[in-house]
Amino acid sequence: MIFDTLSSFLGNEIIAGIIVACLPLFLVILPYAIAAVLAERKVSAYMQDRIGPNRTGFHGVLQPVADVVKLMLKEDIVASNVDKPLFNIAPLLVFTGSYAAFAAIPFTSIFIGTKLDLGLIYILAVSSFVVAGILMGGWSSNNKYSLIGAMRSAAQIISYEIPTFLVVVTIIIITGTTNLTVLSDYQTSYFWNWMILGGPSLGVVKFLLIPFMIVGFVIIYISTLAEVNRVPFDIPEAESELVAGFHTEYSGMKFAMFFLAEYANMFAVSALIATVFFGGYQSPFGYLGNLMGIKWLIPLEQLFWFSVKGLFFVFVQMWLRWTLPRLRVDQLMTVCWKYLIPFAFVNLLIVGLLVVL
Amino acid sequence: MKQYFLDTWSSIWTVLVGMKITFKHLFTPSVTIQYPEVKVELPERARHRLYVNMDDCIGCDQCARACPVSCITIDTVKSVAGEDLGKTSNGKKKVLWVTKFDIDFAKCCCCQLCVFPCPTECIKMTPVYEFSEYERENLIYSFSTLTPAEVAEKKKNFEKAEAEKAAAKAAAAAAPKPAPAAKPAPAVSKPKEENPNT
Amino acid sequence: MALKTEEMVLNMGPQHPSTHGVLRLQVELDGELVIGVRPYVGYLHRCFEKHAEAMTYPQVIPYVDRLDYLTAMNNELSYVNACEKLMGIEVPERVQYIRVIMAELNRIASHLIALGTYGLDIGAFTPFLYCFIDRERILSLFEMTCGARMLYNYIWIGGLSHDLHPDFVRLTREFTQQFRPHIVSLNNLLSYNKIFIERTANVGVLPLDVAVNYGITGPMLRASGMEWDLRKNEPYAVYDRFDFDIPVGKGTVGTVGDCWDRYFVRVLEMEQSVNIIEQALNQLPEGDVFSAIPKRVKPPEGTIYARTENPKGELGFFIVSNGSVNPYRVKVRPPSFINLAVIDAISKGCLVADLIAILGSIDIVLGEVDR
Amino acid sequence: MKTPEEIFEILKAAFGDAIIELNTKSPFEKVIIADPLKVKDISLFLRDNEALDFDSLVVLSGVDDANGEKVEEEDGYKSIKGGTLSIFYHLESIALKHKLTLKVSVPRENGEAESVESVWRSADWQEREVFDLLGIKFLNHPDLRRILMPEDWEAGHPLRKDYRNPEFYQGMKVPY
Repeated sequence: MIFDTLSSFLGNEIIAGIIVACLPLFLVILPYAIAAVLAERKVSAYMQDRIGPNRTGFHGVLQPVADVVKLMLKEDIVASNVDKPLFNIAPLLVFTGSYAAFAAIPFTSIFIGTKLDLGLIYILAVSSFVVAGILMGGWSSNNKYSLIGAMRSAAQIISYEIPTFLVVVTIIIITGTTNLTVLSDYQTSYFWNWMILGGPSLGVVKFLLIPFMIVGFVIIYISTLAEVNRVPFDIPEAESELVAGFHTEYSGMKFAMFFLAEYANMFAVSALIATVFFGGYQSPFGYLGNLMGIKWLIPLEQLFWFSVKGLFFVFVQMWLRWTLPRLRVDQLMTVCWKYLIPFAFVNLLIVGLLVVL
Repeated sequence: MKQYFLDTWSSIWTVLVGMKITFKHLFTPSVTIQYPEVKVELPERARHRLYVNMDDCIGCDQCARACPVSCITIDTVKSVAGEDLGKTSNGKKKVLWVTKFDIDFAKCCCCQLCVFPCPTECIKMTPVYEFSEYERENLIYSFSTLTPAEVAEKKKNFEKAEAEKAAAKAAAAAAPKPAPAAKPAPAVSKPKEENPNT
Repeated sequence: MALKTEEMVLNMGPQHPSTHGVLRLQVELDGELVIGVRPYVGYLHRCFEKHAEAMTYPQVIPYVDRLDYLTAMNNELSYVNACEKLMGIEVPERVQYIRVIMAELNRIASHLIALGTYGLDIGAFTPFLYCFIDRERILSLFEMTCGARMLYNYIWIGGLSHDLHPDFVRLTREFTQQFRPHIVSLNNLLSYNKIFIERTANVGVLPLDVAVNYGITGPMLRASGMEWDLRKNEPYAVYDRFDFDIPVGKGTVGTVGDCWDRYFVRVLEMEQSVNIIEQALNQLPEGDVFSAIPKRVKPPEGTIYARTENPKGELGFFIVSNGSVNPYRVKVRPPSFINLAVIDAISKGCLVADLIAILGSIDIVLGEVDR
Repeated sequence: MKTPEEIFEILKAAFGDAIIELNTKSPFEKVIIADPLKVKDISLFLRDNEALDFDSLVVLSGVDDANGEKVEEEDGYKSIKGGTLSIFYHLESIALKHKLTLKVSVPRENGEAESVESVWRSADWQEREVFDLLGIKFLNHPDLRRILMPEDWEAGHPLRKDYRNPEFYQGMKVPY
């Protein structure tokens, strides 16, 4: 929709395409990443009875800016004996993976990169692109810690794709669509219509679905947590064992790319969960714009609710990070293969049966 | 099988318990002290930088000997008869010119062992803890109140007195039974505070 | 045709987040499996024993502080205990009680660091800072008493450098009361956390016979199931007057002598220390703390080995006196040094992450390992 | 529970000349002096004899006796020639609650003692430490390297009373 407007305004599809492609970066990812970096530090600080950064600007609001400036001014160290092409391309690849996911995320009913019919599957597919970058970075660094970290990461991300996908399939069975906009619209604008509460269809099935939806939500939350390498599944970075894991040898902007990708990924998966289970951009209580008859207010409200839901899940990710210890690599696999996947399968079967009934 | 579900449940439950604890801490006031603006009030026994009150120091070298890291160096010159060095605050008469009293705070380990043997309680720990420097040499604090010129003068006086004493001794040894009144000391006495520089 | 593989040698440290200082572990890895560990120590060697030969007996005390800098009070108590036995000094009761209170407070402080950093090794950052909040309060109590927060030089041969501050008893009582709930909260946050248990239970099991053969002492030995505590077995100071238990590892969530047991024994010991402190505060007699300090420390000729229970294990001083004011030889039996030697034996066949867990559960301080 | 005298009698009966004397000079502990080249057998006996049962080596410490002849070198530095270095073994039986101090003396130059590492594993690092700081060689020790000092420290063994600092270590001036 934005693309159509812009291309007719500029008269050039390519320029319009580039501008539209950049929009999520400048409108969403950068401001969000800056806020998230600050939020992470503040959340951790308050959870640990500290204050956190508070020297740069009011309560440290300029801290991320200072961080970015510091990272940009930092010397870009490339250790000797690294595999240079791979070493340089790895952070880009990681960032591309998480950035591409934003193309299909419906921020509002009108602001979406592309209304892909396969949106749900596209996000999952493209965000595991990250693993190639991590593996490249870890391998090319010529560092044993990086190598171990990268190996762990590859195994982890690939394994946790499965439970994520099984839960997504559960949703697809109920809704019959993988288009995220359609999925959001399906859960109309009241919270009892959210998928976590059984979806909008009335009747006994809705109430029967609720516990299984909650189980599905827990499973997908845990497995996406693992996919974005957050505690308790941050074993690729595991700073107490592997120093910094796959990005041990990176510094300056290349490190910033990994960092940005991590935060972007966090939001991407949170947004996915919000869309799938919590009504996406839909308001939980109906729209003020509808009530007051101001049509242009609705997209803004939608953006607000979407951000609130997405950021809440990001906050929970941070909350978990500052609460939990880290799993061991074999336990990570145990959790995935022995707990999450069986539960997800059983869940899938029961939901399928319920839907058929 | 039962164990399997128990494990699953206990994992989720203990995670939630932990989350509750950290969530509570989100609202407890922070314990951080904003250092340069806010400073902790140190207790009166706090031991940080040493301070020497040179008016009371008698140059007995006891603190230097007590120091386990040898960070105190003291040089003294004996006063010659007739020089009045004054008294310490607890009434001890001073007999030594303390020409050098250096404490190297780069070495000092703040163990307080030098404070206790001091007979006049002139060396003590103070709660001053901000005295970092860019150069190590600047951490050597010189407490002696005498200027180099004065030190040289005192040394000269002492050597002169020694020489005269030795001469008198030699004279006494040479003369079989000399009169004991041949003390030359009063001859060198002169106004002490007459410093040409000031 | 079998693929040719070879082991990877990973140098962990001397600069590494989890080696608790400058320790180098040369780890032989097969994938993530640890085949062998070879610790290299000595990066922090400061010649304590050589220094001590050049010092007088009281001058050694500031150096003793710096052995295990987290438990300076206990180190002082141990050294002073040896010197007093050597000289045959009877110490006033009040001094003994104050020493016990200080040593136990410092034991809590040391265990708090051990537990906090253990959480850090496992990946939980927050408990570490909660532990530090309590530790800071203990350090403030010390600062109020003797003016220093870490290296106290407080316990002297025959006495103490200062009497207690008038507010000390009140503030310590306040602390002990508020500290008990914090232990419960720490347990809920970390000790009973399923992930933490999974990470530590059945990991690095140290059987009792191996422990004894390796000379392991302190919480590590107790975690392997032996009720061995010098405070009970060979009471020094006035430890025989207090009622406390020796916590031992029971294998509650795994095997006896695993990492979780070693961790949890320390938690239980903190509770016992709080008990001891409260009893000591109640019994604290009046008196002069300076009366028995000798003017000149010049012990008779002879050799003595005296030991006390440090938070890390048995800290002993073997002093050879030749009758002069300087000790002829001061040999330390550093608990961390001897406990660390066991790491190769108990970490074979575990994963890299377990190696960190095992190292953390040994609770070493490199200041003491290297001296 | 056995007194040092009883233990001395038992050992004397079992080993004869390898047990040299019971030294009671120190008022705080009685020391059994043994032969440094038989100390492993004695240790094994002490550990495995049911009446003794010394299952733990508490501490193993080396001491420079400095009882040799003091020789002044050209630059005025006094070094010690001859005499002995000693090793003290403080043993303890956890079950029987008795203690023992064993001492062996080895010559200062090329002193050798038997390693007790195979008897009590805790001796492993402690023997390395004694080797490092005093220069006593332990026979049959599996891994006798320097432990606290740098591996390439060439200036000798620092805990000897006549140790002198080297002027340079790896091209760096030592008292900086």
